[in-house]
Amino acid sequence: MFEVPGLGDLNVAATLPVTLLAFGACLFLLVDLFIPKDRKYITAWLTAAGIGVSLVLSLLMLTGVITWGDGEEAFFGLFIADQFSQAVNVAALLTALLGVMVAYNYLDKIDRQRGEYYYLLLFTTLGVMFMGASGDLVTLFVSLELLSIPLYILSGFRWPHEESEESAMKYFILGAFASGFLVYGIALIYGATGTTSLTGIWEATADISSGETSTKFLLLIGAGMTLVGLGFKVAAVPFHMWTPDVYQGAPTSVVAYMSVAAKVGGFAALVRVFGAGISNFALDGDTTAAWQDTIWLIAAFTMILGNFVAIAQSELKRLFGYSSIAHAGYMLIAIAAAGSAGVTDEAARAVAIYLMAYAFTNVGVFAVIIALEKKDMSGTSIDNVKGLATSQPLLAAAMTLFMFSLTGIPLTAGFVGKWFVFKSAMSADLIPVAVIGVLTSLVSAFYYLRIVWYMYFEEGETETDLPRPLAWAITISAVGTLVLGVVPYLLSEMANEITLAFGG
Amino acid sequence: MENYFDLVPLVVLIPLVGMLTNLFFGKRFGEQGVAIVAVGASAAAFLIAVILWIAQVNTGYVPAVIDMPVLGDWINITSAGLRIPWEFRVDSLSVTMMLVVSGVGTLIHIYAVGYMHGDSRFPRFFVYMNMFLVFMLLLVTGNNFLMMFVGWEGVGLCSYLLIGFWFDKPGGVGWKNSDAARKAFIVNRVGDFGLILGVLLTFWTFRTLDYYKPGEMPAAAHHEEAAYEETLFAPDLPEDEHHETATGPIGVFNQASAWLEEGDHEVNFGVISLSLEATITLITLLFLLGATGKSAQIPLFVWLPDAMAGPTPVSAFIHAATMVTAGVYMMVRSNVLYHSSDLSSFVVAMIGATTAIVAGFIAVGQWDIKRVLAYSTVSQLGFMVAAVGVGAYAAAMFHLVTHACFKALLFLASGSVIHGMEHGHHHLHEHGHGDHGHDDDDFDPQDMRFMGGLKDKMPVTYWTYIFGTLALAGVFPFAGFWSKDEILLDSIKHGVNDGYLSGYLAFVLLLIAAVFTAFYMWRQVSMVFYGQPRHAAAEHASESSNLMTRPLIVLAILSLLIGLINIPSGFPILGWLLGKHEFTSFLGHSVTFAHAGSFNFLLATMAVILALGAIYAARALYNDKTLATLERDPLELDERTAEAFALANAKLYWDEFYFKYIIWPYRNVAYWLAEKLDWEIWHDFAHERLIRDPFNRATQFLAEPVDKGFIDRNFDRLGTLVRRVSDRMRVIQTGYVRTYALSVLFGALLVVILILLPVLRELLGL
Amino acid sequence: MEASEVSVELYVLLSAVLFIMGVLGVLLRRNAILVFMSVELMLNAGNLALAAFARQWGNGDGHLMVFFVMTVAAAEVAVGLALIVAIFRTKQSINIDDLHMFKD
Amino acid sequence: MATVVFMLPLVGMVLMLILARSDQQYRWWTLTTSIVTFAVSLLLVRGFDKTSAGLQMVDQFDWISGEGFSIQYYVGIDGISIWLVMLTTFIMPLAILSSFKAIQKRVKLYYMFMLLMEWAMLGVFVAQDLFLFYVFWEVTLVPMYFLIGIWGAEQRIYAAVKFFLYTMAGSLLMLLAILWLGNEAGTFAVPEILEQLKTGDLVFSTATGRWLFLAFGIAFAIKVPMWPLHSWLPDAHVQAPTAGSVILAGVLLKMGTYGFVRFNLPLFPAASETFAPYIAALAVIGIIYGAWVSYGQKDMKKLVAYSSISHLGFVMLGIFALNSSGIEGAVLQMVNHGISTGGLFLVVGVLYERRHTKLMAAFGGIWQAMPLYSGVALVIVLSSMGLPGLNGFVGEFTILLGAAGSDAISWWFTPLAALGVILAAVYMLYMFNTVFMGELDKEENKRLPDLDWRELYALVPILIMVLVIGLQAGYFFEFMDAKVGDLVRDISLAVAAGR
Repeated sequence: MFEVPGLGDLNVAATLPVTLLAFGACLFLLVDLFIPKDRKYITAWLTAAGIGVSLVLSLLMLTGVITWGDGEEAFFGLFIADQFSQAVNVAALLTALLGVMVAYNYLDKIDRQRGEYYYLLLFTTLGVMFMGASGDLVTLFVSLELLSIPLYILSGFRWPHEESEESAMKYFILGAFASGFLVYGIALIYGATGTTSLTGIWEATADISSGETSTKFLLLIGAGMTLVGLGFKVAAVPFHMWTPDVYQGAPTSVVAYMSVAAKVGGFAALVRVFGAGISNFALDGDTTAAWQDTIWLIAAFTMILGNFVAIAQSELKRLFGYSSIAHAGYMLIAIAAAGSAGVTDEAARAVAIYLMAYAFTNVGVFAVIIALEKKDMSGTSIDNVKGLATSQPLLAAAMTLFMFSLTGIPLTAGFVGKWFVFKSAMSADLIPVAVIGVLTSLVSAFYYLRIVWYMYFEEGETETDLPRPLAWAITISAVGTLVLGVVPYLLSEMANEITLAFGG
Repeated sequence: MENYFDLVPLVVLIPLVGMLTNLFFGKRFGEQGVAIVAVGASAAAFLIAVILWIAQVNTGYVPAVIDMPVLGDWINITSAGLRIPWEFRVDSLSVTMMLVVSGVGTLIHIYAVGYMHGDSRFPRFFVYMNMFLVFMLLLVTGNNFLMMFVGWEGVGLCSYLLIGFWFDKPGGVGWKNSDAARKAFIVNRVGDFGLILGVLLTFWTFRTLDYYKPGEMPAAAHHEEAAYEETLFAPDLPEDEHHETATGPIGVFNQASAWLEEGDHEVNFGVISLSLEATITLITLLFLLGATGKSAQIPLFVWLPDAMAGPTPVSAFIHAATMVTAGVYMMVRSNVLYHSSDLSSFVVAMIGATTAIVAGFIAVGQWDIKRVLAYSTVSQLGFMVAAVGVGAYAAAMFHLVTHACFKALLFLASGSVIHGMEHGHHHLHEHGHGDHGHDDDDFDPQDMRFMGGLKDKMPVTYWTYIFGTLALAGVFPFAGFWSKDEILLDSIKHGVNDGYLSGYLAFVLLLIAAVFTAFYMWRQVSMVFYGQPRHAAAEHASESSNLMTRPLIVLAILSLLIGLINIPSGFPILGWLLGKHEFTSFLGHSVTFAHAGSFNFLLATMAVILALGAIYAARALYNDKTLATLERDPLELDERTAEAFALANAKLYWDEFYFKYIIWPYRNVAYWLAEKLDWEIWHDFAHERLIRDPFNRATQFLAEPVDKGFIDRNFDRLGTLVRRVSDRMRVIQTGYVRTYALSVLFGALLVVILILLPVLRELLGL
Repeated sequence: MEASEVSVELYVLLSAVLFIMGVLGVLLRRNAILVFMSVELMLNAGNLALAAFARQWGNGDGHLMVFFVMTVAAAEVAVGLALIVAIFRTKQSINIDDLHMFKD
Repeated sequence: MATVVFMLPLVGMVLMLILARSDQQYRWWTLTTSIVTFAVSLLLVRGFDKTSAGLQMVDQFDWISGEGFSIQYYVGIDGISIWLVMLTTFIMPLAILSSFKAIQKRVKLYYMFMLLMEWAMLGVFVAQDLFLFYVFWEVTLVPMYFLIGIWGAEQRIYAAVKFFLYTMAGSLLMLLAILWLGNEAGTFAVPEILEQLKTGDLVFSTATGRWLFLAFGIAFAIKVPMWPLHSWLPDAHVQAPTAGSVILAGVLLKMGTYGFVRFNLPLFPAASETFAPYIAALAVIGIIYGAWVSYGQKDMKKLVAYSSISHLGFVMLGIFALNSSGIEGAVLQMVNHGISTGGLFLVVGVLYERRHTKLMAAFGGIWQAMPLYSGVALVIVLSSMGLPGLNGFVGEFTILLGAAGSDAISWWFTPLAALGVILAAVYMLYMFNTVFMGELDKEENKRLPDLDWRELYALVPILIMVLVIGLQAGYFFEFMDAKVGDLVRDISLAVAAGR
């Protein structure tokens, strides 16, 4: 009656990039105990190596060079090893790798060189990867927490520094609060569909579409509350308030990492839940999902608020906090687009591409900020970039590239991302929100260009601290931003393969 | 003989080479070298013109169309059917113009060598002069309207450059010269505006701009138009050849003739369609606007008097003999079109005649020796234009030719006078004869009130001047007599024989204008050459050099004799001796409606008597008066004429009118547009106040009240409210984390409501 | 399956009430520990709903979720308490209203 | 082949960054690169088949494609783009040469941007895929932003930002239209979309066509700039360094007008027909307004900037005459304006380098002090005024001819536009008279040195082209005729079919 499943049944092979890293993380946790305090670079190297191996595996699997495992489901459907999840893996691992690189010297600078940093970072990465692969609301929830809890700790990593602690506390309380909504939302969805499996939900929603009104209520309220939980993670308006505060207070290396990682995880989950799970839940006679309007409205407000408010900022970390809110808005367009029949895959692809582009660009931006930051956490005001082009031409060039990428100027990764997002919006006939999207891109040019102009057109003295790993991280980010922008088919070839196991 | 026609490009290219040579090497050549090149180029062009003329005569006046070597088509848009080649036309009309331009041009070039001697920009002057030849000859030899337009604006450019030649004269004169140059160009552009529109209309009407296609013959005039027996000069071609060409590609004029003969032809261009007659009227009126610009007719004549700021050879060459006649040439060229439009012809006649009389009137009131001549030129051009208006195309061309000779003569002679005066003035300075009590700064070598008694000082100039004056006044047997008489006769015939009102009107106006002409010319002669010198400079004036006087003599002879090329048929003896209507019949091979005038003894006598009477009156008024320097005119002193004189002296306030109602408003509006509307309002206000500031405010609004304030303040209040509801009435400081949480809650509520809306809508059946 | 004595709707209603109480607790309490407890209340409201629905559907998915939520909640509390301790050390206060350094 | 030409500047830039070491080397590298590019682009002209209306020297491969869409690397030239490519390669060496002395700070960066600029502009003109086109369209903003922002005059930052935002504002809407179109067609390659439109595989409603037309049109209209969207232009022109103004006026503005011909007309013929009168009206207003405002200026550069508005009004009028005479005239006039106005900016730059002022009142009688320079300036001024025999006239004449015979727009546009020809003389001669003629009465002007060899080398090619186009426009029209003839026929067929 109760059989112990074999490894083959579990289809572990398909999950190897994730599971290997999970084992690795646990191993490093143990190993770190035996590494003396002044040699934490060993942990850093180990972490990087682990991430690297996993990254290579993910890339190979994404591009189809190796096809391990049997089918796209593992662990009886709890884990989905489709191309989308591989894409999420790549984005997450890239971010983690760059995160480690920007962190090492920064931790020295702030005097917090601890092994925990690295494996906590690994755990959140695992959380992101599991989120992208979750085939069940249970795994989704657990991996969300796996993503969140280490991030709370990392935000407070600079203790006993007040700002760092405060940001950790805020993040934690609000995060837990949002989790409460998520759990309740999951409960309601379960109540409506009778299953926590996303495949099951996907199959069940078709019946609900023509079923009782109360069930529809249940499902939609559940979807709404799930949206709150995930929206909080990706910093969508109106759940964004924590973002600038946390970005400003947390150690910059953490921000560099989490500004991307949390988004990767959050959007992966959104794609799984909305793009796949309840994507075909349309009311009778509608061709679009019942939740589509809500999400595109949120997207619109997110873009508008994020971009406009960023203009008023003069603190770089806050500014990019708002900027990251704005970018969440762009990606939400794609999520909304997923609610139109037949666009799901395209939308998932757009999200994946946007995330990769965003990973390179945004980590790069924060890496530059790290280079500018002084030991006392000052030096991150916008005035500090004045004259950077003369004192550090290459750094300024990289920053310029990132700025253009975030603005969405062609030949940068950011443009490719926006292109695909807007394209999915066009496919879904979401023209108004696409118009808002491009107009707010214009608004965003205001503050991104201001940074360029401060660097190039103004005079000023800037001290920078650019250790080698950080320089490499910036280089990789810049090259990545440029390469993805110039030869987007690298992305798109992969992206063509990106499909969801089900949904649409 | 036909092979000689291939030389026609040279008539343009040789001056071009001359111009380029002097442009690049002029500085190295020195005055003599430059003079040789420039005069040589002009003379060579004249030589070629003569060869072409002879070739025309010997080939039976067959028109030829010659391609420009080297260059391909100028404009060629096959899909629009537009093809504008660089093609030259050799026919009697263009040859006539070539002869006049290069012939008079050569003489003036020679004269100018003397006149410009010692000028610091001697080479540049001759570059411009040769350049003018290039464009003027291009104007008259082109086989399509657009090539004519190249020359048309090109001569305008040269005119601009030459009027402003002394742009650097000190004491404000330089600025004045520059302004005069600019005025000329811009006023001409107004005319060109009409011309170019006319060209556009021509193209869309006839789908070509070529006058005639290669091998095509000008159509013969209609028989009913042949009011006089001697009118018709059909080309000497067999009938069948004529037909053959008519079926091939066909130029503007023959197309027009053919369609007019057909009748009821509609022209469609763009979104409108018009009858052919209306279109032609429109075209010809637009061409007329062009002609009023270039040929200085009302209302655009204002630039010509100012153009006298240029060196005198320029005034003689460009602003009297050649360029200003371009308008007449163009209208004669388009005689087929003008002939078919009664309305246009009427307007042309009236404009010409009015200009003739108005300019004649103004000339009476001028002090400046060159200005008098300038208004005289305007007046004489009015004669030519009026001639076109009454259908006397041959007469117009005839007057053009004779006028070129005697007006060039008069200008050159006046230049000689000015030269003499300046010489005298110099002499005065060098020898310290400054004891005449006149402030030397007031001295103006062109003001006739400083002159007087030059007859003995400058005998050659005096005699040639007299020749010119008599020719201009139309005294038998000088050239002007023949041509002016023909115009007058044709006008009255136009009225009497053909019953056109314009004929009568033009006749009367022109006759009065002729009286004015004789009067102001003798007034000038009196003031300049008779009586006593009114200024020391005049006392010390001396005859000009041979380089200047020889051309005067040649031109004086021409002024006497050139009229003999076109002896009217009714004239006794001479016609029998020299042949009748030689010129008209020559012209008739290319000008379809050229018809010869006859001779009316009564009219001729009347005209001569009137002219002599006017001369007598002027003599009585001015000759014996020994006027002091700057003294007022006798006409001004006489109460009966004072007002009229003042009006003439002020040029009828024409310039003031333009300044007040066109130029100043335009300029002020420009400043207003530039500074107020475009900059302060549109650039600054609209973009800063209406776009940027609200944008910034929106940013601030979203950043402060909405993002921070909405949470911090309103949610605080809301939080307080909630707390009150939950019976905790303490006023407590709220924490930000909790307000953030509140925003999450409200967001959640919002999301839930939003997401439920579709279901609610379904439920409520909306 | 036999009809339940207490209908599922009532359980869900109860859970909703608990959830709202939890939310209000987070909003109104200043003490960090009480805030945590309110969050736990929210999570447990979710658990209650899950259990109730599991009963309605008669499958184990809901129960499974409940277990995971409980576990995760424990982990969260652990981290949260650690943070509170850290903050208490620096600020000598666990009033979350004292956390407002970022205001520009 | 087209790829070779447009990639050369980029290759040159990379080599320069690697190999060049000193400021002098940067200058010569850049100049050499641009001259080589020009030389190679001459091969395009030589190898061009005038009888063909299609694309030539095409390079094409799939770039990004997926289910339901394909983005191609698709470059090629046809009768319209060839002259704009040539204009670009022709103007760039002159602009580079003119900055040898003027640019003394951050030299490497400057020349890097110059080559980047050339590359991007060439990319715009050879791209046949909407995606590719958009990429280069936006990329041109970047170097120009820096050129104005770093090397500009006092108000450079304001001008740079305004330039960037203004032009980006328009192009973003175009991006959406491009996406929409590409999504519907399943491809972004323009020739393929056109084929689909012709065969009826791709159909959109009249209203949609108009919206798309506007989305493209506004982007282009801002770039042109059409009245009343011109407000960024005086700022950018006046603040930019000489070479920047030359490129801006010479090539960048043409991207707008080129866009209309390349995309709006063939893709949305019915909408083009509908909007033609309105656009023509704006164009005519622009002609007169620009000329009028020019006359009210005190600053030479501003005067020339406003004259661009007037001149480009002619181009727009020609395009929306929707007949071959108008369109061919417009294309040629794009080239003409590039040459003449580019030349005018060079001319102004010469004086600015010597006196550091652009106010006309500061000069007078310059002809006496600098005869050679003034002679050159005169020819360029005349060409800008449209003196027959020089290049400007041919364009204006054919445009007016097209407008007069157009079925799409009303007849009275023609005389109003022709009025612009008079007004051009008014403001141009005003400038020429005030600066070059009159008395040389200011002490500081008396010793101005005449043109040196470098400046002469930058100006003489312009004079040559002014004359060559002016006298032999037929040669240039021949290249376009097949293409434009086809285009006009397609438009009328499409309009008749109600597309």
